[in-house]
Amino acid sequence: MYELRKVDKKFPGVHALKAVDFKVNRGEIVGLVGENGAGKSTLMKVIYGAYQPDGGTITIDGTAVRFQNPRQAMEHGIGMVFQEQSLITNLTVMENIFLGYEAQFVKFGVIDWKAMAEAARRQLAKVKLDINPATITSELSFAQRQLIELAKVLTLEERIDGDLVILLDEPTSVLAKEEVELLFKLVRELTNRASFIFVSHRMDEVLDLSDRIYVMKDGEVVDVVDHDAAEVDAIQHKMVGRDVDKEYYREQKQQPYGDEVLVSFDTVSAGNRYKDISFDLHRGEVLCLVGTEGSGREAILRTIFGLQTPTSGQVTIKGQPISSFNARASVDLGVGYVPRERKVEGIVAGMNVYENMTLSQMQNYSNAGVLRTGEEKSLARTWIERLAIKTPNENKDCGGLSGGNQQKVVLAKWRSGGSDIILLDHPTRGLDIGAKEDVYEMIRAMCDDGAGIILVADTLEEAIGLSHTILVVKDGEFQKRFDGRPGDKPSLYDLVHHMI
Amino acid sequence: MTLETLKPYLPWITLFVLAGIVGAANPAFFNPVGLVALVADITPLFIMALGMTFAIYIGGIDLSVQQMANLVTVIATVYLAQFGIGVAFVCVIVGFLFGAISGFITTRLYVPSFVSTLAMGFVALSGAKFLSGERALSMDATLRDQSFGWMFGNTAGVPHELIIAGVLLFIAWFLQKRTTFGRALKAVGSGELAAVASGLNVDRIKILAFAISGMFAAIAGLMFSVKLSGGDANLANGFLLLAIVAVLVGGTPLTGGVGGVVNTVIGTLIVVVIRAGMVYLEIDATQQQMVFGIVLIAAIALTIDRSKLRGVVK
Amino acid sequence: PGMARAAIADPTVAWSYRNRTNPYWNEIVSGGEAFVESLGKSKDFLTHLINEGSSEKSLADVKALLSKTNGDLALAIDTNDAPNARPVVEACVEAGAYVSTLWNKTDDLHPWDFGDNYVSHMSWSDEGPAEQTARILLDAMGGSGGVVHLGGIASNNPAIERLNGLKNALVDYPDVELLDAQPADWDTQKANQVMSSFLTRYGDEITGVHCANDTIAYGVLEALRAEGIEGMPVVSYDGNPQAVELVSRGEILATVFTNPHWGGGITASLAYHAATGHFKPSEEPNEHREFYGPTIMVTPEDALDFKANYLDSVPTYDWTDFWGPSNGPIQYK
Amino acid sequence: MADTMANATPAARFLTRDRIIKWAPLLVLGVLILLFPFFEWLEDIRAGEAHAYLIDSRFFSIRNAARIGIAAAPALMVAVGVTFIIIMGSIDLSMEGTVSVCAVIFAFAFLAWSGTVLSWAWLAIPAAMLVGAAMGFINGLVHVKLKIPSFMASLAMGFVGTGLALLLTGGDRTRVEDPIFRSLLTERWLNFPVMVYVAFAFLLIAWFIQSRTTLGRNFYAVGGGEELAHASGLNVERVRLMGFTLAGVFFAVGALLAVGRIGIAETATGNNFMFVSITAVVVGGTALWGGIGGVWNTLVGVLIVSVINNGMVVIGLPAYVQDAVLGILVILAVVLSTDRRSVSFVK
Ligand SMILES: Nc1ncnc2c1ncn2[C@@H]1O[C@H](COP(=O)(O)OP(=O)(O)OP(=O)(O)O)[C@@H](O)[C@H]1O
Ligand SMILES: Nc1ncnc2c1ncn2[C@@H]1O[C@H](COP(=O)(O)OP(=O)(O)OP(=O)(O)O)[C@@H](O)[C@H]1O
Ligand SMILES: [Mg+2]
Ligand SMILES: [Mg+2]
Repeated sequence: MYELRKVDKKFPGVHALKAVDFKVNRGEIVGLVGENGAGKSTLMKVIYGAYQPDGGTITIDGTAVRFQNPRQAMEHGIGMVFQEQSLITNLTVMENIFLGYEAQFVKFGVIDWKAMAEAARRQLAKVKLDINPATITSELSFAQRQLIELAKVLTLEERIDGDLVILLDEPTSVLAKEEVELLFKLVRELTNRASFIFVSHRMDEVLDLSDRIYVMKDGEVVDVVDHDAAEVDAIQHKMVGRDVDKEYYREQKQQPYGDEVLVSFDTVSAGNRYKDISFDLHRGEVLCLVGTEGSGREAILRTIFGLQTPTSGQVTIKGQPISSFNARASVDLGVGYVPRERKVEGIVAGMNVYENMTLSQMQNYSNAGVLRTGEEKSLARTWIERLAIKTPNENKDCGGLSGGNQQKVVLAKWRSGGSDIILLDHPTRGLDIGAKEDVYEMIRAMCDDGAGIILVADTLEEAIGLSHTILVVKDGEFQKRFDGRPGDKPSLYDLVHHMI
Repeated sequence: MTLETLKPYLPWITLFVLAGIVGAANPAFFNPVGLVALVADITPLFIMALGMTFAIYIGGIDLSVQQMANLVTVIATVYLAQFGIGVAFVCVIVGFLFGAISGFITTRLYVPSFVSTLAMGFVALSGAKFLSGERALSMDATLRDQSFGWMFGNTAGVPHELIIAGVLLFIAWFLQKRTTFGRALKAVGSGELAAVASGLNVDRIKILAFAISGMFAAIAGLMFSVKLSGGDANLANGFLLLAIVAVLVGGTPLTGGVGGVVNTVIGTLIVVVIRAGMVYLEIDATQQQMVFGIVLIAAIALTIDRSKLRGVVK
Repeated sequence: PGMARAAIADPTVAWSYRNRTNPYWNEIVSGGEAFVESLGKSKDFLTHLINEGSSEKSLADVKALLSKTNGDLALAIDTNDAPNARPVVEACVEAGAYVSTLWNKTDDLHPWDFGDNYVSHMSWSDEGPAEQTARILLDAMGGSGGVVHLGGIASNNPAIERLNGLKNALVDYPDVELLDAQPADWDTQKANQVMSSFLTRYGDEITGVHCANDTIAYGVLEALRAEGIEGMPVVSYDGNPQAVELVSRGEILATVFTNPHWGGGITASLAYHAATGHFKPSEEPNEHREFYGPTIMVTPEDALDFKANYLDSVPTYDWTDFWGPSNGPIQYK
Repeated sequence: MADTMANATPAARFLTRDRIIKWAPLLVLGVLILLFPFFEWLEDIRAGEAHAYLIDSRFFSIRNAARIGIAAAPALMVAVGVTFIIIMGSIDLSMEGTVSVCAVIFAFAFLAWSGTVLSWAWLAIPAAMLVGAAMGFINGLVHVKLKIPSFMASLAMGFVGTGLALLLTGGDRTRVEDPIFRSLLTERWLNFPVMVYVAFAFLLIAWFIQSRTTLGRNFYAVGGGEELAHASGLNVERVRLMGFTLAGVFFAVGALLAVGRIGIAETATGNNFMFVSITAVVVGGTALWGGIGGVWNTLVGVLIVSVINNGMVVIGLPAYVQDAVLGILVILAVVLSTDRRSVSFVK
């Protein structure tokens, strides 16, 4: 019913979609996979009317359409749940759900809040969320917000008579396991009313949910496979263009760690973020913090990086007791931080690749504050090659790189500066398997070089596979410590048991 | 040649188009001596705009510059006899400190620079009123010439004001383009959170940016005071909006991270041309302000590179 | 540059002033226009430079005009701020143009130090007239009570002089207390607010108000009206038509007319006639180059006569009678 | 940035941080209202006069409250107008021009149509509001259609407005003497002049728009996340245009009250409204980055600024320190009413 033919989209310097053919049938769940920068999000935005294609046709039930903006797409039954958080946090839940469509509740120019709340409750019931519709959105968890986004899109059900197409761009990346299951259950239930396009880097989820899977690479659709014929390896091969290592987490490369303690926490607490946390991080060790969202892991990372001052306890970095917490001092001690919000905290959009790479250690590329730009550039070229960063050259604006390549730039920033205490917050979030493999490879390489790594992993499997040591935290309190020698790793169940 | 490739040159094109219009209507405009004088005269405003560029480049704004300059005209006049040329040093330090305080209030107390600098401007104004005894003061002519006569001479036909402007421009440009500080400024302007997460001391950088803005405002005030040979608490009035306009028209948007001091050169020249155009084209007195506003809209519509205004236009 | 031309056949005539939003400056400009019309030219012949309260713009516009006219210029100017007068004069002298200044200049700047090109400076001694209005006020108060003063922009010379006038008068009225003096920046709305704050602070102690000019008085009157206070003695300065109207109704007890129409015309005329060689400034005595303008006290008794003579029908002046109505040489303290 | 936002569940305690921050501007106002009488008290004690605190205060009196009300009413209207714009995360600097144009056109029309409210001349009032709307609309068009940041667009439109007013008046001032119109100032109900009630009525209208209409809520949506709002199908351009238009209407009301207060319409009527109104909005706790605050905050902000201005004269502070005191108090007020936890950085 919904069909794209030979759709093309170009950005300055990037051919993001090349003659893409794409089709969604009634009640179908279509999976969409591809490497970072393959063009998935762009394709979704074209469908959703946020971008206008440069060429090709879009038809709904045989009639050609062309959307100037998202609202027109909505009027044709197309709704989108975004990759990024897309609720407006200063509004209430109900206002978010009906944003742009308040007219139905307006009587004599006045909004009937009761009616809106009532209607919002009905929508929330669809996603099995029992919260007050008048709650301010910023007070909710990310998972709740994701479900509200779905509830919001589902208002199309009432508004549109015909069929719906709902786009889900990486909706699961912030969800916990049960929440993902709930989401999938909902999606399946809704197929009597709507078709779905599902984008995710989690291959198991895509295989689980989709009836058909499109594989994209470099702006082209390289394969379409049916659910029954789908095989992880084959798909990954198509996506990446090569075989993916079976040893996903590089366990055989895991070496025992050394004796030297890099970071030591002695019963450290930070307000209501975390309490009485103690651990030692050694050279060559990957220490993984495991917990549910909001359990305090990120705050621990930010403490080591100097962005969060603890309220009690002693933090020691490389034998030096830390008394004043600031990022500069931590960086000088060799701490590097790869934050979760890559686009806003990881890279500086608007600055080019080499400027981003040297940002944390400009003193090494300057004399008395005057930069030696030539050196910066050659350093950048080395690392672009070493990490296979996809960029035309070192002068390209980092904001224009795809997620995976941005992440590589961030890692290069710390590695090139010789940082040996690396804090990784969800380093593989939103990355495709190809890019993930690169990150895992780099983690191992850094350990071999004698770095210590504290990891907040994207998935539990990742945590188990990569780490020497696992600390489980719950509500900011230490729960349990696991040693993860290769071949003798804790099971998923062990961890989850302590997490919740 | 596409619009894309033209974009970086739009401010220049706007400048030449405007100058062309004025010159076409009245060729006397292109008289080189007149042009040099015209540009030399704008030096204090230009220097102030140059400083303001730093505040805007990090995404802030400095509304205290005019009062800062007012204060400095008074300081310079009152203390010229006592310190001689050393008064310049006093002025610059005062400007730097005031700017730093604004920066401190902005970064550490979380008061938007729009408000903190406005408020610090009031403080400077009070200082100027107090110090001047609320009167217009004048400098002793011989003392002035002894200490600062060099500011307004002429070497090989080039007014010294222009040389001073050029030197300050070079310093500002060098700071912005070639130093770690300039790089840090850009990082703060384009993505403050990422700068923090890269271990930059963002607060210090921002405070410095405001301090530099204050310092340049002080230099502007000092030059103006010497030029007018006096000082009072209102002497530099009229500078503020023009300095902001000069920065923005040059193509440094309020969102920061884009543009820079060279853009401010163009912006200031555009402002000069528009203003001189009023005189050359004999715009009626009652219409001048309106014409200024309309031409300003046209100029800014031409110069700003909308693709670089990341995200939404607010 | 540097040498004065003997004569300029047909100089551009320009007036440079603060802005058009103030009735005082409108009067000044009307005089300038009347003068160019007396030359048989149209009003538009007069070039207007508006500085909007910015010395910087004032100077920049003058320079632009000098460059445009190549120095063939007769300029009448109020430089906005006293320190600005020197660079303006120096620029004109260097370009060979002729300039006459009004109101603002520093005490060390004199026309006779610049040969012919700095033609003249006219100012008003406001201290005396302001003292006179103050005496009228203090008498109306019965020689006792409390008076408040609302001033102009603090560093402005006339603002300072007008307050001094009040202080001089107070010496003879020991029973009157100067309760407070605050600047109201020549602004009606600001005056309104300052006055109502005064009413809070001093309440009934205020028995008279001394205003630095008419626009301030309007704000004061409205503040009094808001409180339903009637008959409070108020005096002002400038003699704007509306103020004269109020004087005739007794709402203001006195204002001082400085004849801005004549001042505006004669300043332009001096510069023009010097430029065309009609007279040679350097041959004139000093009191013809620095002099006070005329002042006329307007009180309820003579307000209607005054209005008929000066406002309803503007007298036709002989613009070559440069010094007739003037008021003697400028005195420096 | 999401991570730095507070996502703690609201505590059950009464004095939560959020509450304190929310009410901080009012607290500041309260402190100021008690502070100025303190100085009066000090002064009288020093002079050896008996002075019962508050009771004998001239500042803390109904009459002075009315004076502050008169001073605040026009500024409040202008500030309310710009509040909507600031909630959207934009800024409007065109108020001085718009106020002048509206005041002048009102006066011209009013006098041309016989000059008393008891005739067709009352139409000059809606006419002025229409003019305000038109000015705001054009301002919005320049901003939205030419994609010029609002700071710049409105600054330039402010020049155009002031210039237009000047062109219309040629620099002259027009008196509006009609006693019925002037009863805005002269007529008092319960000690307060009518203009205070008019301003309050318009404040209620603004509150109604802010909380009960789609447009008002959409301002918050645009301020909270313009791109997200757009992706949700909101016609952001339209909301912006309407916002600037609405602001224009409130500027016009401010102009009417300003004329009502001094009985004069002139090019200078709009002077000084820009910094006063924006300072007031910020002091009241509406964030310059948008999405937070509202018209009640603005009321408190305007009152804070007016109380400071009035109080400084009342306690007899020398003129030359008044600017500095205002500046410092403004900084203090903003410091107290900013939720530092909710912002990751400020520029
Ligand atoms: N607005 C834009 N301007 C310029 N280039 C863009 C823009 N949006 C996307 N691109 C480029 O288009 C290509 C496709 O990007 P897209 O976001 O569609 O990838 P994706 O498959 O969604 O990647 P990811 O898995 O990282 O989300 C990338 O090279 C990206 O850099
Ligand atoms: N800015 C803040 N102010 C106050 N409390 C906060 C703030 N940010 C987070 N918190 C609270 O602190 C605790 C720890 O949060 P944190 O974000 O560090 O968890 P996390 O384990 O890193 O979660 P994630 O799985 O998202 O990485 C949570 O209870 C959270 O609600
Ligand atoms: Mg994507
Ligand atoms: Mg977190």
